[in-house]
Amino acid sequence: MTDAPLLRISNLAVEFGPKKNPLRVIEGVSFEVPVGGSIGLVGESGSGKSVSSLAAMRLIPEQSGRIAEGDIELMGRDLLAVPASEMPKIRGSEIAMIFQEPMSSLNPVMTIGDQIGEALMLHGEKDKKRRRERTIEMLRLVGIPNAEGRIGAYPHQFSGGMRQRVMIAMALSCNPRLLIADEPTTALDVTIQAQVLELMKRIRRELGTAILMISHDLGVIADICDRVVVMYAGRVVEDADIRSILTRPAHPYTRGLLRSVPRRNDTSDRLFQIPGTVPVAGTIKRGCPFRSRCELAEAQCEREMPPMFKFEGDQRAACWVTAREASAAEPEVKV
Amino acid sequence: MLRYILSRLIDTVPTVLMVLTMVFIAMRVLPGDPAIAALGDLATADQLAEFRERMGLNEPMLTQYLTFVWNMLTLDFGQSLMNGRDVSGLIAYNLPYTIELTLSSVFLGVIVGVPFGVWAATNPNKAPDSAMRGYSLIGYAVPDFYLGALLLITFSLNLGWFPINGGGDGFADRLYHLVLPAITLAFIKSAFLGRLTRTAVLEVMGRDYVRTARAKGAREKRVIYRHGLRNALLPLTTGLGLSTLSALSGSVAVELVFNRPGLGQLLISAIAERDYAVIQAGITVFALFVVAINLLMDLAYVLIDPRIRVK
Amino acid sequence: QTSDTLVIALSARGLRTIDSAKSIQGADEWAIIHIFETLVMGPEGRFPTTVDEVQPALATSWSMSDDATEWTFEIREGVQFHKDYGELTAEDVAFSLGRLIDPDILGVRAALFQNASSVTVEGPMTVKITLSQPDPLFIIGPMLHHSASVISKAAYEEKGPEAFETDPIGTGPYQLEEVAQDPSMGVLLTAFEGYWGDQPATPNLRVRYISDTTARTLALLSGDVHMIEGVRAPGWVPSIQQRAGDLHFDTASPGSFFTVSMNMTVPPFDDQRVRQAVAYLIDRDTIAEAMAPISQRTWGLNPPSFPGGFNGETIPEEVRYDYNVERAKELLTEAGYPDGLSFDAYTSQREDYSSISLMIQEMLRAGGIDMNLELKDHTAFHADQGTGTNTLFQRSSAYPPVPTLAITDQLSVENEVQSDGSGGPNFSHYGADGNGIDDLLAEAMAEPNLERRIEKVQEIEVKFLTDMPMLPVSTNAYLIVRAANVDLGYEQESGFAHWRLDKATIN
Amino acid sequence: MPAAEALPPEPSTWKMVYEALTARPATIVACIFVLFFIVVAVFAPLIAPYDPLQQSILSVNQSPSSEHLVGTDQFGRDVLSRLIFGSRNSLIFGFVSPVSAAIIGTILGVTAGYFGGLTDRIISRVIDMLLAFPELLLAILIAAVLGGGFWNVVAVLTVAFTPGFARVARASTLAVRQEPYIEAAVAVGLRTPKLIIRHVVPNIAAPVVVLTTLWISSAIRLEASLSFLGIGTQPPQPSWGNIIRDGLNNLFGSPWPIIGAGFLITIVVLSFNLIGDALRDALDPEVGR
Amino acid sequence: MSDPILTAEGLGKTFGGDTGLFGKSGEAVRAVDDVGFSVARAETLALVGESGCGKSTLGRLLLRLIDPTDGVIRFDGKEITKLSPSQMRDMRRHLQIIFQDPFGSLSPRRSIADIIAEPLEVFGLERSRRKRRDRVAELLDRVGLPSAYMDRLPRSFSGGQRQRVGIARAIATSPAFIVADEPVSALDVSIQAQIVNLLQDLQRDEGFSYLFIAHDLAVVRHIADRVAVMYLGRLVEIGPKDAVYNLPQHPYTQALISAAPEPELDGPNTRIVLEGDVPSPSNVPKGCAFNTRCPLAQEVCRRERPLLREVAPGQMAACHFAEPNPVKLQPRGDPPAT
Ligand SMILES: Nc1ncnc2c1ncn2[C@@H]1O[C@H](COP(=O)(O)OP(=O)(O)OP(=O)(O)O)[C@@H](O)[C@H]1O
Ligand SMILES: Nc1ncnc2c1ncn2[C@@H]1O[C@H](COP(=O)(O)OP(=O)(O)OP(=O)(O)O)[C@@H](O)[C@H]1O
Ligand SMILES: [Mg+2]
Ligand SMILES: [Mg+2]
Repeated sequence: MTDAPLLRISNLAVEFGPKKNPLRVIEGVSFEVPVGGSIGLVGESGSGKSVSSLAAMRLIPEQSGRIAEGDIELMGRDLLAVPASEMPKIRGSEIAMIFQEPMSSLNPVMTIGDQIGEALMLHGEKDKKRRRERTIEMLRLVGIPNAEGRIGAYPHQFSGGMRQRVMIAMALSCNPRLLIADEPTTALDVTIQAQVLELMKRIRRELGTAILMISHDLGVIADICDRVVVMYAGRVVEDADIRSILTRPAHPYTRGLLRSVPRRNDTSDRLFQIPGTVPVAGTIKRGCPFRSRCELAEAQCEREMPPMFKFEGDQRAACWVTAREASAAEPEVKV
Repeated sequence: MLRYILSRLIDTVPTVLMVLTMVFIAMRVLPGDPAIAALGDLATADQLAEFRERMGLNEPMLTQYLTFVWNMLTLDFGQSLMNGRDVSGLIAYNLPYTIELTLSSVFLGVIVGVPFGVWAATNPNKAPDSAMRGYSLIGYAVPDFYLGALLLITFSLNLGWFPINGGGDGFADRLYHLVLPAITLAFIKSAFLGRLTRTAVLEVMGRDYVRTARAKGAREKRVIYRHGLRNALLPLTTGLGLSTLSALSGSVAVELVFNRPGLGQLLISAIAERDYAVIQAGITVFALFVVAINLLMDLAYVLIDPRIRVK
Repeated sequence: QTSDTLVIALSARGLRTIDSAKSIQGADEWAIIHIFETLVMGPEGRFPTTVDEVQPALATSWSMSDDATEWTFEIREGVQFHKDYGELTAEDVAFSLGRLIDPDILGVRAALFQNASSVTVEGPMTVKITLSQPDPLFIIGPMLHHSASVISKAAYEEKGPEAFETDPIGTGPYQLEEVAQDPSMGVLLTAFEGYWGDQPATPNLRVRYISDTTARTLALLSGDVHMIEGVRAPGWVPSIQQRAGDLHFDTASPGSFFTVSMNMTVPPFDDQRVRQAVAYLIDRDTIAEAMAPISQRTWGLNPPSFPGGFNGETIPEEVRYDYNVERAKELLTEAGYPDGLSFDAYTSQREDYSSISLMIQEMLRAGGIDMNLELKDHTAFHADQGTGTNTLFQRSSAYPPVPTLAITDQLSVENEVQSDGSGGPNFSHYGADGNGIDDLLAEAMAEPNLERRIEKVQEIEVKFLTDMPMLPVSTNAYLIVRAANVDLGYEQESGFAHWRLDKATIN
Repeated sequence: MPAAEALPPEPSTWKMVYEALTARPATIVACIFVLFFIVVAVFAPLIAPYDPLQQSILSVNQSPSSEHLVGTDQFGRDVLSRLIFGSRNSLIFGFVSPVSAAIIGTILGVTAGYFGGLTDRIISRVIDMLLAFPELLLAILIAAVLGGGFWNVVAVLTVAFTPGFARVARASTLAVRQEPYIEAAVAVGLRTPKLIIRHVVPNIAAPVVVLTTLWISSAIRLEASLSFLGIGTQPPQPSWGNIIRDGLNNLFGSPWPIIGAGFLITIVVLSFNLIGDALRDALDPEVGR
Repeated sequence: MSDPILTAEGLGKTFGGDTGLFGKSGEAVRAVDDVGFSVARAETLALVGESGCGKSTLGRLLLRLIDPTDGVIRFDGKEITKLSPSQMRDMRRHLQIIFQDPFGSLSPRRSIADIIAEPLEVFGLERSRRKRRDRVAELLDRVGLPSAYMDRLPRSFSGGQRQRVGIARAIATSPAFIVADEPVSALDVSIQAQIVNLLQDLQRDEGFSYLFIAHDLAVVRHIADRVAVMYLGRLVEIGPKDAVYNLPQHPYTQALISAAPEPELDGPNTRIVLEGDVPSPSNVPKGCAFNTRCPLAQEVCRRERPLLREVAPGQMAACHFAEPNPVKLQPRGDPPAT
């Protein structure tokens, strides 16, 4: 198992709602994060990006949802077989996560120092002084000025960008192998976003932490990631290295997405637009979820969900039409 | 923070003044002549006049008002019109009974209600939650005086386990006399606090920072108590304040049912007898009590919520 | 409870005053009669029916002048006041009685002692009371009343009138030990060692005030107290008997006279026919039956057991007012109310008042009269009624067997109710138009011969019953429920709404 | 775009309410109870076997029998009939005070919340002060001034409830006022009164309605408390509170009035609470108590 | 710029800071400070800047949804800052706004027909109900929604569809000037283009002028004729789109433009990363507001507030060091990860 990926998600399905009449919000989701790699997860709002990543942490809210199908492996270890009481050991130390909302993701009644210290304590650092030192070190690392002076501060005394950096410091404090970042910059301004993105890149470079970056912004992904997984309505529709995605996207949705973003050298009068509206994840029971908005849609798209065809290189996409055109290979496993 | 506390303290000044003004107006509008109420229907006109003179009921309203406010603020409540006893003494005697009833019932309510609520919140839609729901629904529905009467009949009268009435003397005896009345109110308080805890904890448990705590690797117990309950404290403090206030007003009927001494008993008697001096003192003390509880709650927020503390 | 303290709980919210002359609430009198004594007393457990039955107390002997206007008392020697306030002298007696007739000092009991014009010290141990009109029954009337108690002049002057109200000094078998802060704990009395008579059988006596009926009842049943003031409401006695069969029920009959007065100055009661209709509609037999066993119906103001009181046989036909709805409706029609009428009234929350008023309300309804009734606290009720604001007034009041007393109190013009509250309990304003019984009353009062006086009284009764300013309804015996293990030491039959407990023992 | 059919059917408010009320068996039972009590209260004279005031001195304190299903009280009045008529007082009370308070409170709250400034400060100050007082204490105080009696107490509780509604209405208005659609309406040139009626009131209605339901049960309980304290409904008119009060005084005569009235209060309050909870879940998950 | 439809001069707005009844005073926030510009007919002026810099406040000021603390606004030559409330109400026919939040800006309990008809009703444009409905149908058609939807409540619509309703309401009275306050930033990427296109189509057909507020620089570049950049309540740069994008004068503009990630493979190399956070608008730094974060800041920047001045034709910047060939900030981004 030497070259096993750090995280492998295969054929994952998550349901919400009553067991009798569940809503499958993601289905057949498969992707891998290699050791030290950097994977981007893009897609429209509600396409299942967060749910997929929460599933990897086994943090799907128990009351309303559950993992219905699929496997999640962390370094070859079957995460779904780990008893629930063992998960806390893995969370934070093996996989850490930062969330979209820097404003609400920190506990408002605990000091910054305590919150980072807690993570350290939970993963074995019992010595108070060393915890403090490490906390300061982490805050320095993420570029909080006057770190010593600010460990006693409360989250509300920090700006959004600083809070997001605190979140990152907390997530990194136990040297996780994998950092899941769920839209870490969406709530931030452009100039602050730039700071955070730079920080993430540095961390990956210096600490070798693998990153699973979730965003709806292809620009952000392009900046950070080696590889991109594109989701649409609860399914993975394309999975390829960043270069392929940007230069020759295989799925019509990915293509549309790229074209509808105004570019620097774009001189056309009108933007390219994908017609129609985004379906709610899980409501499309049959066929390709993108077909109603797809220029290329055919009869087959109505009937059958396309499998992930293997395209040139390491590129995979779920489209009958483009696969045929590119004479892409049939997938090894049919979904 | 000091500034906040100070400004909150200053804030109570107009409130207290307004309360006193309301009490004063109410007292002067009260139908019935205090003099007759005090002296009985056999008093002569001269005696009545003499009485009014003595009580300052003949003074101009403004003078009466100023005297009133001053007296209330200096806790000089005058003499009972009924038996000439010092009202301050009456209050001083009765107040501890009401306080011990209120506080012990809130205390019982907290130690039963809060864990129950947490238990329900951490098992939503399961048996503990249903039990909480049933408990709180009944707790909300049973009138305190009715529950008190049932307990009294069952445990004091029929089983003879608890005293029938009075407030008791000495620590142990007072505690003994307190059991049933406190349980009566505590049942209702615990239902309220339990439900509130459940809602607050459930709400907090859905917050992003709780997810963060889990993502950090905190175990469920830690998540619930360190992150969940700690943040639910703010709504809980409000609830605690409300339930202290409602225990205070519930104490009126309960004091009556259990025939305990107390502010409620004193006030209701005074209202019935139109003992002006006692009514205005009783209401003022009740009102100050209410203002004080509200103030305490606000100050508690400061301790609990750093967002207020630092500002 | 230990057996050295006898506890009695009465229906009141708390102590008002223990000054014998200032008492305005019956419950306080239980303490008063044990702390203080009067010059003479009735036979044990009942009112005296004749002057001969009157017993010596602080006076050892007395005499009446022939014209019944002068009463001379010889005071007992060697009687000690409580708490070292010295020996009783004629001075103390004269002072005590003197303040009753001096409006400058007191004046509260003016009505009862109106007739007394002076009190004089005739010798170190002799006191003389002079009356303005002859009263052969003076010693079984005012002199038996607790307000005629003797207090220590020295103590009163030393403490001042106000302090004396909660720190009284008398000569009785018990002295005041403490007034508890908690009104429901009332007052504690302890045996007075220097008492001239027999020492009390039980060393301590506590008089508690528990106004809530349930609480009081429960206190008795749980053994917290030995005696409670009973509830004068329908069904109460049988129901409590069911709960505890071995309780004793001590009553003082006839007890309180329950009357309803109608304000003759305002419609609809300004019409005699309406008032008579009300009288016909009130079924007094049913009320008495409902209130059994403590209630007796009355025909006139004086109950049958009083000298001159009418009974079912002796009451003249025209003023019998037997229950008769038809007759009432006729009268109402004649008065111009063929479809009935309605009026507002209020009553006291106290059970005897509210029960009887509710029954009356129900009975009037049968005749088409709607009485909208509001219930008030007992004290407030008295205060309000004392200003004449009710329409159908009720009064429940005990009188000694002196036939003119109740009449003077409730029907004479001088006791006409006043809007400032300074008047008396003549709520109907009877006689204010000059057409009352005042002349007849004056004649009766001037009549030294007892039998002729009684004839006059009966004449008065017939006259007012015809005019119907007020309907005597019933007498309701004062009721004390006593635990099985408490022995009173004598039989209680009649008297005021309080009796001595110094012979009572707890077994 | 053939999307017209693609839209899910519009869920109407009534339908949501209906679904909320029929979601749980307990709520259905509660609705049935409430309907039952409303029917009983409305048709009390037809349903009650006896006149509730009719005394029968010769048959007092009877135990339940075929003639008197819940027995008689110390005046021989039929307890069942008194309970039936008592439901009238409880329900009239339960509805009148909260509904009047809701109307007055909403007007005050919306005014304060929408206009802000000095108006808001004055109204809020008074609201805060009244709010500081538990309803029962306030009611006792005002009842002491006005004297007791049914309508006085209705007025008292209306005053006592109003600040609660005003606060909720004010808070909701403040929230709604921040909503862009209000600004949109201003931008469109709508005049203020119309704007408030069209855009503010409908959007604060849900919490107010939910609060009203919840207050109904409180009102019923408070009426009972006040009548128990002797300040509410005056005898001989029956109310569940004074039936218990009289019943306690006559405890050894017959326990049935206490048992009956206490049971009914509990059931009715419970039912209204269940309905209020269900409505809250359906209409306005935000409002808490 | 010969015929501006709307001009603002010295516009300023201060929130709070007033003394209360009990002597409490809030913190004063200078949300907009001394802003002046004009918008020509059928022109789109885009306004960019960081969150909280006062973009929305400025937009609202222009429509007098809030009253300015100081400054003058002229619409079509008329000084609208002087109008009485009722005159202003009439004026609103010509001045409309589209909001960022497609969920919040539609009254949740009114059908979309009612929502769109409201301005028609207020200005008495279509008196009869029938006619109004016809006009609503027309407008819905115009914004690309089937008129069959018109009796539905907003909640049945997706964000993009709601935004179309908002646009229909704004154009119902055929206004001359529309403030579009971040109209696409709440929408999904694949929907944004639809709305941007719709706005452009409408402008072409009806000749509206837009003040287009946005933080997405890519969208701005696509839609704007001219761009204005705001920082802490002040305009720091304004000029023709191409000039501003290609040769930004103000260091802040430079940083902003370089920092916006684009889905390009070479993107990150040129990024300028600024230090620190945006200061609070209640505590604006002295001198040049940007001096705390500016890599070029000198003593003068901390002392003196730079005024907006023309640096290149039609392009103005508020920087002491702005010149036709501005000092270029050096990218300080890290090399791309491998
Ligand atoms: N707790 C939940 N209960 C029910 N449905 C849920 C829950 N969490 C997520 N969903 C549904 O799952 C689907 C996917 O949601 P998810 O949060 O993963 O989307 P996303 O791609 O992260 O979107 P965004 O970009 O808005 O964050 C959505 O339709 C959402 O409504
Ligand atoms: N009504 C108000 N009262 C007090 N301060 C306000 C008010 N409205 C806005 N502000 C303040 O004015 C400043 C500018 O706000 P504005 O909403 O105009 O910013 P913005 O540039 O539109 O931001 P965003 O990009 O987040 O929409 C902010 O600091 C804000 O807090
Ligand atoms: Mg997400
Ligand atoms: Mg904005």
